[in-house]
Amino acid sequence: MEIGKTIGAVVMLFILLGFVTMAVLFERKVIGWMQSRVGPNRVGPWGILQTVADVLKMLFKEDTVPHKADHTLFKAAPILAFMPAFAVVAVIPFTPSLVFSDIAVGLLYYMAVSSITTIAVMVGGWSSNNKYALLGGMRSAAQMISYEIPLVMSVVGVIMAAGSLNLKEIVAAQADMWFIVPQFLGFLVFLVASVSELNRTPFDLPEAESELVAGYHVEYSGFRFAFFMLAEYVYVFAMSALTTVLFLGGWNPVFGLTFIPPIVWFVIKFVIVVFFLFWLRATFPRVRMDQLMQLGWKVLLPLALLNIFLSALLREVPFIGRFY
Amino acid sequence: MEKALAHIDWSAMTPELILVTAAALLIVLELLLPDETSRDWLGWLALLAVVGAGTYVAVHFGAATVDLLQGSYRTDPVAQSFKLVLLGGTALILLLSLSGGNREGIRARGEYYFLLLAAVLGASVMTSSADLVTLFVGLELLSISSYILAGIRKQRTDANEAAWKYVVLGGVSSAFILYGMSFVYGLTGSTNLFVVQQRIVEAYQTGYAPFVLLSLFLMMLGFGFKIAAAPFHMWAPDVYQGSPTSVTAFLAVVSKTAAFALVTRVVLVVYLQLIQLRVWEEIITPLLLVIAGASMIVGNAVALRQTNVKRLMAYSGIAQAGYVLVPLASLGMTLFESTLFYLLAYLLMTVGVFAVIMVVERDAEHGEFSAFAGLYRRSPLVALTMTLLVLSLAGIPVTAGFFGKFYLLINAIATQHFWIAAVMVVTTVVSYFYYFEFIRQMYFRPAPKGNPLAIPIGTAIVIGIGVIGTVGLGLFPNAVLHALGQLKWVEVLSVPQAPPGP
Amino acid sequence: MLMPVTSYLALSAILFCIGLYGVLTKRNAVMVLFSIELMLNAVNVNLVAFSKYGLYANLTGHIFSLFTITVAAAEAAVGIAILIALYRNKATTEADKINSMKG
Amino acid sequence: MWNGLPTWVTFSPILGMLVLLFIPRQRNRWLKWVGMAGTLPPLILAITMFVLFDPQSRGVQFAQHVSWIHIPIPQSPGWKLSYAMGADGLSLPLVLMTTIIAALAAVGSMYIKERVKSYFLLFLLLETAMLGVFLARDLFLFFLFFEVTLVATYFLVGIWGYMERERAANQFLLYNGLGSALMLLAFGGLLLVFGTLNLDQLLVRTSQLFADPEWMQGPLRQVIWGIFLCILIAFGIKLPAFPFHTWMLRVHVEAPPAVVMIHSGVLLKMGAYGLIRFGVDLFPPLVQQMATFLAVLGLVNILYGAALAFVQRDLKRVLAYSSVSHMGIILFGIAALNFSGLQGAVFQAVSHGFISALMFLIIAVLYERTGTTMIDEMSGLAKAMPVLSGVLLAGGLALLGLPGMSGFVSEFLAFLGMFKQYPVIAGIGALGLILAAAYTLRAVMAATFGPFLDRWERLTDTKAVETVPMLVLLGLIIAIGVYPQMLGEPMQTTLQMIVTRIGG
Amino acid sequence: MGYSANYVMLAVFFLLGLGLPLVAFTAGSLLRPRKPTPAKGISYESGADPVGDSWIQFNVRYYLFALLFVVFDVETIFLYPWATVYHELRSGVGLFTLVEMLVFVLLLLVGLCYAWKKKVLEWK
Repeated sequence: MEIGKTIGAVVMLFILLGFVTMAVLFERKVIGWMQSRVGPNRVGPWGILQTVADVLKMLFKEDTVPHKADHTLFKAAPILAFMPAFAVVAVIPFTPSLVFSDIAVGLLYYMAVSSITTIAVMVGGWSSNNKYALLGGMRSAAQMISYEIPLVMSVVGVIMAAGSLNLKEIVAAQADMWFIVPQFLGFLVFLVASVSELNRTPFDLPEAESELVAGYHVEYSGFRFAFFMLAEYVYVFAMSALTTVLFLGGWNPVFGLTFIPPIVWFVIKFVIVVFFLFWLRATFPRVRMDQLMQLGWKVLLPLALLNIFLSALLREVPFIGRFY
Repeated sequence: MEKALAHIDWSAMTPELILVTAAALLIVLELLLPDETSRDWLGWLALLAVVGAGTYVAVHFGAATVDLLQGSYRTDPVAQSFKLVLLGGTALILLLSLSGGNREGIRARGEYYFLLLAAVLGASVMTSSADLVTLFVGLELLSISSYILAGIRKQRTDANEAAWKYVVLGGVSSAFILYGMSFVYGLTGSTNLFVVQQRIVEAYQTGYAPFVLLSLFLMMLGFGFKIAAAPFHMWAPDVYQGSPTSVTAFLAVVSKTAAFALVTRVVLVVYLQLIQLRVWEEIITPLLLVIAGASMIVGNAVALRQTNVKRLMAYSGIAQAGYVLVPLASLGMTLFESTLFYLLAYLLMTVGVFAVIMVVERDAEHGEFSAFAGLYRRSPLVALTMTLLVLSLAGIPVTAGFFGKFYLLINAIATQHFWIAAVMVVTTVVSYFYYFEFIRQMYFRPAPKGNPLAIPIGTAIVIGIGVIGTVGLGLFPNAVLHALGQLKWVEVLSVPQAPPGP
Repeated sequence: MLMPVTSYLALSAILFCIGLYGVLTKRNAVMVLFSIELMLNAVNVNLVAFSKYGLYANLTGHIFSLFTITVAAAEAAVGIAILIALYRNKATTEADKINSMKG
Repeated sequence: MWNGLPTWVTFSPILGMLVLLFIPRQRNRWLKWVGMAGTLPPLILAITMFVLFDPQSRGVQFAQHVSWIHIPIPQSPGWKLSYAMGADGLSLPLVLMTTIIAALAAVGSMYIKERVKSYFLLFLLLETAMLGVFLARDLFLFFLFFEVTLVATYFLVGIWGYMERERAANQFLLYNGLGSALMLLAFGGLLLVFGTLNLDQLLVRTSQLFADPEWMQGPLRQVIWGIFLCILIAFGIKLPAFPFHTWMLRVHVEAPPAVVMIHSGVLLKMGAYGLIRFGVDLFPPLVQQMATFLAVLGLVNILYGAALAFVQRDLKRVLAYSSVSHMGIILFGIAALNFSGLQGAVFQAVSHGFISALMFLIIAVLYERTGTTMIDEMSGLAKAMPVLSGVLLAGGLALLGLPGMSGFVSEFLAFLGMFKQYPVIAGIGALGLILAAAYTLRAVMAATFGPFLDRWERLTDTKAVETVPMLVLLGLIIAIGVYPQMLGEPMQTTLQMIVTRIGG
Repeated sequence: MGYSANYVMLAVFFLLGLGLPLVAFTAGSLLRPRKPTPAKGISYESGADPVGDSWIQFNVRYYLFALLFVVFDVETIFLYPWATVYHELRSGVGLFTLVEMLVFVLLLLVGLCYAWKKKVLEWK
């Protein structure tokens, strides 16, 4: 059992790597399509090997570390960024049986572990001893902590309704009604906050090329850089999965179409979320730093608190109450 | 949990509820008010709340002990009497700040009053707690509010420094207290003081004696910081000096009193049963006495070298903390009565002294001793009141300070701890020297200016209450003695009903 | 104490001592704050360990540690706020420069 | 109907204080007159008391007892502190002396030039406190009055003294503070052991305790000894007994003369009073064990004071050291532990009070005119100021114990008592008397006779307002010397009782 | 699946997360060229030579947000357990739970408004 699971974990790792490879390509293709251009199309049929080629290129790149950098931390930062990104996947229930670690405090675990990445970003920015990197790192940290609050608070409504922090039980609680409906406000806040947490457009300020060259990873090259990117895309995976679990009913079928296996339902919903994220990137311009912070504190946080209020109050209303 | 929270008799908590409501109201009003509106009436509101809470306590003084919230909250004699002192002190300090505080460079008036309320709320919770968790939460509410209060003049470097030192050393002391509490919990599996009381003896006898003692030492280390007893007193002088005078008065009076409530309750209740194993006799009493003696010696000796009045008061306060520890340490027969009497006296005289210091400091624009030079020529009445207050601090009849100290001393003699009694009286004599420095300055030195001091009416009232109280308590302490004497102090040490579960 | 708890106690004692050492020796004020946090967290280790392996194991320790965490956060927040004020006035976070009062 | 008398005596100076409060502080003349007048009510009342006092009665007279503070103690009736006043043969002469000296010192205060109002307010406060000390029958009350004298004297020395007044005031405060701290310890102990601080109850209870021959083996032995030693040191400092005398020298030199009159005349006697009242009377068996020590201490005081007085060049210092010497005689009287010894001690207290008051009054007048108190600089005063010089000479004679003056009676009685108990020590002590004659005459002669200095040309002799008090004092000194029974009669019964308690 | 097994899995995930980069870096170091020149070690500053150290004091505003974060983040440690058992409490204790919760969230909101009013939320 244990060994089987461990092998499963290794398989999961490779699935993730595969997902990232495809996701990068998919993203470029989707954006290209939306912006009426072609996207990668040279390497392999339909450009399918483009990402593989990129990774290979990075593998063969010379590894440079700036003389003035703090070497230990500089080298540790990418690892620190990737490790939690992968570790959070452990608690995601893909189907009733396919969950690697079914712990009681799954959601809390996710929130806690995912915030470690903030530290990695700061460490990377700081240890480079480069002004752009430092500024990027600081900004990124400020942004991530600002959005973590609404993110964390937006799911309180879900927890109240499900009465559990276990992700499997949360999914199970959505058998009748996905939480996206009663918790729509929470969902909106969660979505916006999660996009920001992912440092993705329109909230990709830490790596704003026009202002900060490349943000906290200016000095990174080769595989070290690759791991920062990898972490980002693994988070896209994890966050999309979490969104699916928390608000979209996880593996629960729609319209009673139970003959379709749960995993398929999960993947369908998951892909929609991922697509949505790419879509955002193609559509929105980047916001300014001050707008970003104001949105987080002055809009999302009050909304998240309001959502908690509403969740508690609406429960007292007849008929609707049972969904809360 | 079955005993629904809603069905609890909340009326016992009225003082705290008044305070918390007022505090919440205050901060909301502060939010809603335009910036340019005067915040003074918020202060009056705070005063009203404190007086209201105090009146409630006073009216129910001597009422039977009530246990609430599964025994974590109780209104026993310690709670009642300490609360009265705390609320009285806060009321005086609020009055003081209302009449003169806005000239002390405190810009955030609304927050100032709010923080005072929050602090006294914490203190009040502390006195009423019979559970380590609530005790700790109360303590921290008081401490954290005090940290901010100490640094509320944020545009001044000395205030920043004072607050910084306070927060760092306060944090360390909290950590020590908590560390000690964690062992208490580990040994007894409960945070309820009375459950702990019963189980700790068993733990002591079954081979965990070192841990029991460790918990005591760690907590005493932390408490030492909170009551500013030597050798954990380092923060006090800087904090007293850097804080606005009204806040210094608050720290000197309310914080210290609350900390004594904490020490008394925890040390006494938790470790009381160990008396049958001679632990008190052999370890706890000597430990506390050494702290007390060190405080007296260090406080009084270092005070001799001070030139800044508030620093001097800090060291004086350290010495006074030593005196007040004596009854607890010696487990004297009038432990509670004498401690409370002295704290009450200390409240009156200290608030009075700080009120005078505030006026003088503002007039001279500095806080050195020379600010008092020739005060007698300028304002004889102020000088006279200050003299009485200082004499009381020095423990000279016919003041409350004298009688209080005599009362404390008797505990030491009665329990045959002669050496601490000797230290007490000898250091008291040493203290004459620096307390009389006020008198030397006021009467023996020429005045740099001729004009009389301007004293706002509120400050005058506070000084008046301080002096009248000090002399009155010194001459006719009977009323207070009887009020304290009629309380059933035994209830403090044991639960009246069956002890609650873990 | 029961065997399993000893190692936790040792861990927390070590953490506590490191924190204390940091408070006493670190020159940077932020580090001092961190050290205090470390001390408080050492307590949490203790509490949680006792809550499972104490003489009377129960959940109270967990609840206590929740309060500890909150209080630690509040304390850190106040500490940082004071530090910001100090920095604005003095442009330093070196702890040994925060020392203008003597006596 | 006379039961309130001690209270009236004690608090009558407050009348003067009240009047003073309503006089503007610039009106120096008025203030001085009112201040002086303020000392009259206590004087009159004290004389009344003296007259009404029944010398035969064994109890406390004019006793008054009002319960005051009640300290509740769990499982016991608690402690009661009371406002108890009353006079007996021991306090009566001292009260009378206090009022007389205070009145005369008020006259001597006319040289005070600045802050007259505060001066007299404090002066009268001091008088109240002193009277309270002698009349209190409750130890707690006694202590309160005792401490008030301390504070008032501190101010009087610190504000109106000479150059080094602050140091003198501080030293005074520290020594006496220490003394009263020990006293407080002792009283606290008494309260705990005997459950009361009322003097009459204490007398009964200590007798009961000491009547039990087993008490020395009892657990109380150490405590009682501790209490006794504290009392001994506390009043030893006040007296002052060697080696606690340095503060007193400084106060003598630095304080304004009128204050020194009070200080040397009355305040030091509180030490003697305390020793007899709380040392001898409460702890007879303990005093007996300490008697030899006290006698030796007295001897040291006598010889040390006399020897040092001999080499002083400042008249004030001569008198200060002579006070040390004379206090040794009081110690002698106490150590003798017999009737004549105790009588001598009380006589000495009163007599020395008058004599030193006289001497310092003279010094006040002298200093006012010459601006100096150095013996060498005063040479030849007799020519310029015959009256003053005459009084000075008379005072000097009183000081050295010339028969026919009060000093002789007291010294005679004290030495008589001493010779009965410790002939050798008394013999050596007698040396001090010879020395006293030597240093007194040397100082007085050098100051008054000797070559006349030109700068004294324009000196005027004493005015009536100065002469009268001097003559009054001198008259009293001679009166006691000639007719000691005046003083001896009232105290006879009380002292007899004390001696009975001692078992002598 | 046992209680501890779940946590073992978490450890496995962490180890894998640590292992992959390590393996990748090791593989990279075998494959990639290594020709260091001094110029390669210079920090990047848009082509110009870098001036001074960049380990400077952070801007104070970052601390302000850190402070806010600490405060609000810690509130959630009370919100989560409370939210988890909310239903049980609600049926056990009654409306009091609701009121209590509203008060708690309201206090959070007041805190937020307070920071807002004091212009802490402005990014300058």
